[in-house]
Amino acid sequence: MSAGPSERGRRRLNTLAAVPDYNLSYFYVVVFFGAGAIFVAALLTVSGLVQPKKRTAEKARIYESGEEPVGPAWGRYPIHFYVFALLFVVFDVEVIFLFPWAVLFRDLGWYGLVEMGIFIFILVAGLFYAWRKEALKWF
Amino acid sequence: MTTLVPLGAFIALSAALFFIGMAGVLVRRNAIVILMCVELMLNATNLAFVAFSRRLGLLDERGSVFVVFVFVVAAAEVAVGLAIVLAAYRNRPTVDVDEVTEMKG
Amino acid sequence: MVPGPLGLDPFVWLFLRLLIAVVLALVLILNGALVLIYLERKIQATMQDRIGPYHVGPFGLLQTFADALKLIAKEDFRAGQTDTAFFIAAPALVFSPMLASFVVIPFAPGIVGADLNIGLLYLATLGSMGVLGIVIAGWASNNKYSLVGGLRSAGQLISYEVPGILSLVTAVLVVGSLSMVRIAESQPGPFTNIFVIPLAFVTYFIAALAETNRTPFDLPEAESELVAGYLTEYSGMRWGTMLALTEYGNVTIVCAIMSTLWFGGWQGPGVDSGPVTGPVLGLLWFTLKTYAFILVFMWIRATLPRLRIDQLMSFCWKLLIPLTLLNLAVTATLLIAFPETKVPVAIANWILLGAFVLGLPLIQQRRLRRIRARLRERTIAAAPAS
Amino acid sequence: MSLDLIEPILFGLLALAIVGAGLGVVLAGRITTSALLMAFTFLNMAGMFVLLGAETIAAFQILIYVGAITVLILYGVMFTPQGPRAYGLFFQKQTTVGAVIAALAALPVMAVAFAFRDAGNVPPRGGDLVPLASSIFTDFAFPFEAASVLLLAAMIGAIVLVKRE
Repeated sequence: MSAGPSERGRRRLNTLAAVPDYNLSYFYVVVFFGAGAIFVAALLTVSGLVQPKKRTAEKARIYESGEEPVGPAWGRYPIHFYVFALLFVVFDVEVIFLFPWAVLFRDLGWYGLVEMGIFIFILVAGLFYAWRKEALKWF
Repeated sequence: MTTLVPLGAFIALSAALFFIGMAGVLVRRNAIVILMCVELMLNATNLAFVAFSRRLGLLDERGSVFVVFVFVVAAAEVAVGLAIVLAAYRNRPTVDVDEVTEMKG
Repeated sequence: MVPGPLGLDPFVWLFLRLLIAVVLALVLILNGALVLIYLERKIQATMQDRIGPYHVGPFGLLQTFADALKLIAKEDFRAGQTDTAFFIAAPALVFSPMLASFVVIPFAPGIVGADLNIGLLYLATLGSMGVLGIVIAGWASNNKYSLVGGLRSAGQLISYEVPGILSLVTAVLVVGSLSMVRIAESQPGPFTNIFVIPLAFVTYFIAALAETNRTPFDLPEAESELVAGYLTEYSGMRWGTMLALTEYGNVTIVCAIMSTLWFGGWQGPGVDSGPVTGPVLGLLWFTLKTYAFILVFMWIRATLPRLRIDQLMSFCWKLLIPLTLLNLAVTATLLIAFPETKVPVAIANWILLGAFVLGLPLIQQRRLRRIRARLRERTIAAAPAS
Repeated sequence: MSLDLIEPILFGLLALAIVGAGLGVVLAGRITTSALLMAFTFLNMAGMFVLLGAETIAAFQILIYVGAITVLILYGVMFTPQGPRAYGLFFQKQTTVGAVIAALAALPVMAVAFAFRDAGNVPPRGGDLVPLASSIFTDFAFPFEAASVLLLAAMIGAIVLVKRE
């Protein structure tokens, strides 16, 4: 990643001036995040100024297709949903190793390939175990 | 050239967050909040690792490598910790660590 | 610091450029939503032999504009038993990551918000943040439909994130960089990545359909079974932000990623022609490629029925993830074995793609036969009792 | 006018957000508020990593902590609903003792923390992906493989716990 942009790319950088600096790049990211929140807030405020406000008891009730809601929704739910979240976390952790490896794998060569192969094989064994235990079933 | 934040400030912030997390673990009785506080403590150590790795100039990127392994441990810890909480909750619908006493001898 | 054009002071140019970038991104999203919703309705109508919107403006062109005005003027009430902080935070939580994704998209040569070193990783990261907003929206509503919708949605989004990211990693293997600008620059000729790794493209396409809640993966908001899933309690402009703006924004982003990674982004004839015509042509190619994918998304919506939740999950975990992992392993091995040429990778990938496309009906047939056999056994076992 | 002070200002804002949200996690009465504030702390911590020049670590932080662990914890919150309870019941009997111990331990550490000085040669910002990768896959190859075994153990353990009838 240390090599500079190509000759063609460098010429373009001079024409329209991409952000050159590390700090400034992330400053952009932060500003975009803030702008998103501010935009949503502004849109809702404008909407709030022009909309009618007639609150009735009916409107304040939870909508469940016309039925009377029975109790809060925050009840007990079957926990096999949890297995998928769990598997996802494990594969997400795999991803944080995959990205650095993918950038450098030409230099690491067969050595890196075997390392990553073993790593993925062990995780796939876990996936296979979950499959055998019927944990991948969504009822 | 921009002014740099001194290393000490990062370490102090890391320590502050670590002790906030520790206080949470000692003070709260909801098992899930305790797990959250453990995550805060792990995150505080991550900040210290990255700060030392970037600013001390002794360890090049190795401090950051350690952080990656801390991520692995944190993910595994939360996965198993929550599974234990859920399994205990199934026996008795509570997440209060004072009330879960079945493991006592 | 780089001096700005027309001899502007660098410091002023810095903030001016940032302001322009933010405003452009917002205009793009708003405009995109207006145009895309109109296109979607017209295309659906054409495919279903209807006329679609035609009252407001010529060819009904102003219909979505009128709809937007209506949404703004509509009361967005909040039911009494909702979780206040979560309910208000959710729209911003899904909108902000989507907006921030536009920072790294290279629209044309030299036109990019900020060329981050880790551009693609950054996009994957922001994609994973969107889940949080949806789970929180589902939870905050205190509505059974919303909660089930939120849970399902979280299950679907996090599951399909895995094959999506694995396909992206496969593309990174071929390109060797995470910077979006570098990825676009690395595919100058007519032989773009689509010819090298078509299977990764297909798997990413499927995952992208699921990530953006598009048919056939639109279970989280399945109108006919879950009312509107996690959106049930949202009304007025809150609903408009969460669904219309964010969904079409996300569709635009995944289509932009696809055209950059596999079709060379702004690359096309004439992008080298000059300092002004080059970027303009680049922007044109990029827009054409991106909109082509969006049209395919709409075509799919008009064609395919919705999947069931268990089919959705088992398709992801039992087929898509093993397949992407296999593709990743094969691609990496061949790239190391033949570092000079990409031809073996391309051959292997086309073979795998053929196997996937031809094998899918076979697997489906076997599954159906097994299920039917099981059902027959059950009816035979139950017959004597009746 | 220039951008000289932007780093200290950003550090101050992020530090304030981290400490505030961290305290919020500990003190909030509603568990959902705690979870949201925890995600907020993680997000700000990612900003802190960016400030230190470790952009890859920051991205991983959001990917793992905000995208995965927070979702997992929200699942945990959803599956263990609690009846309405008094705020005080959320705290243990030894609350004061715990708080005092934490505060006493914190004071000397905080005092020592400021003694650390920079080594002078600050590495360039960003671009830490390649050095990170070369460290993991050469010097730390064994811990890397051990990590996969740890993940496998976690996966199997959690599935057994959850699937138990």
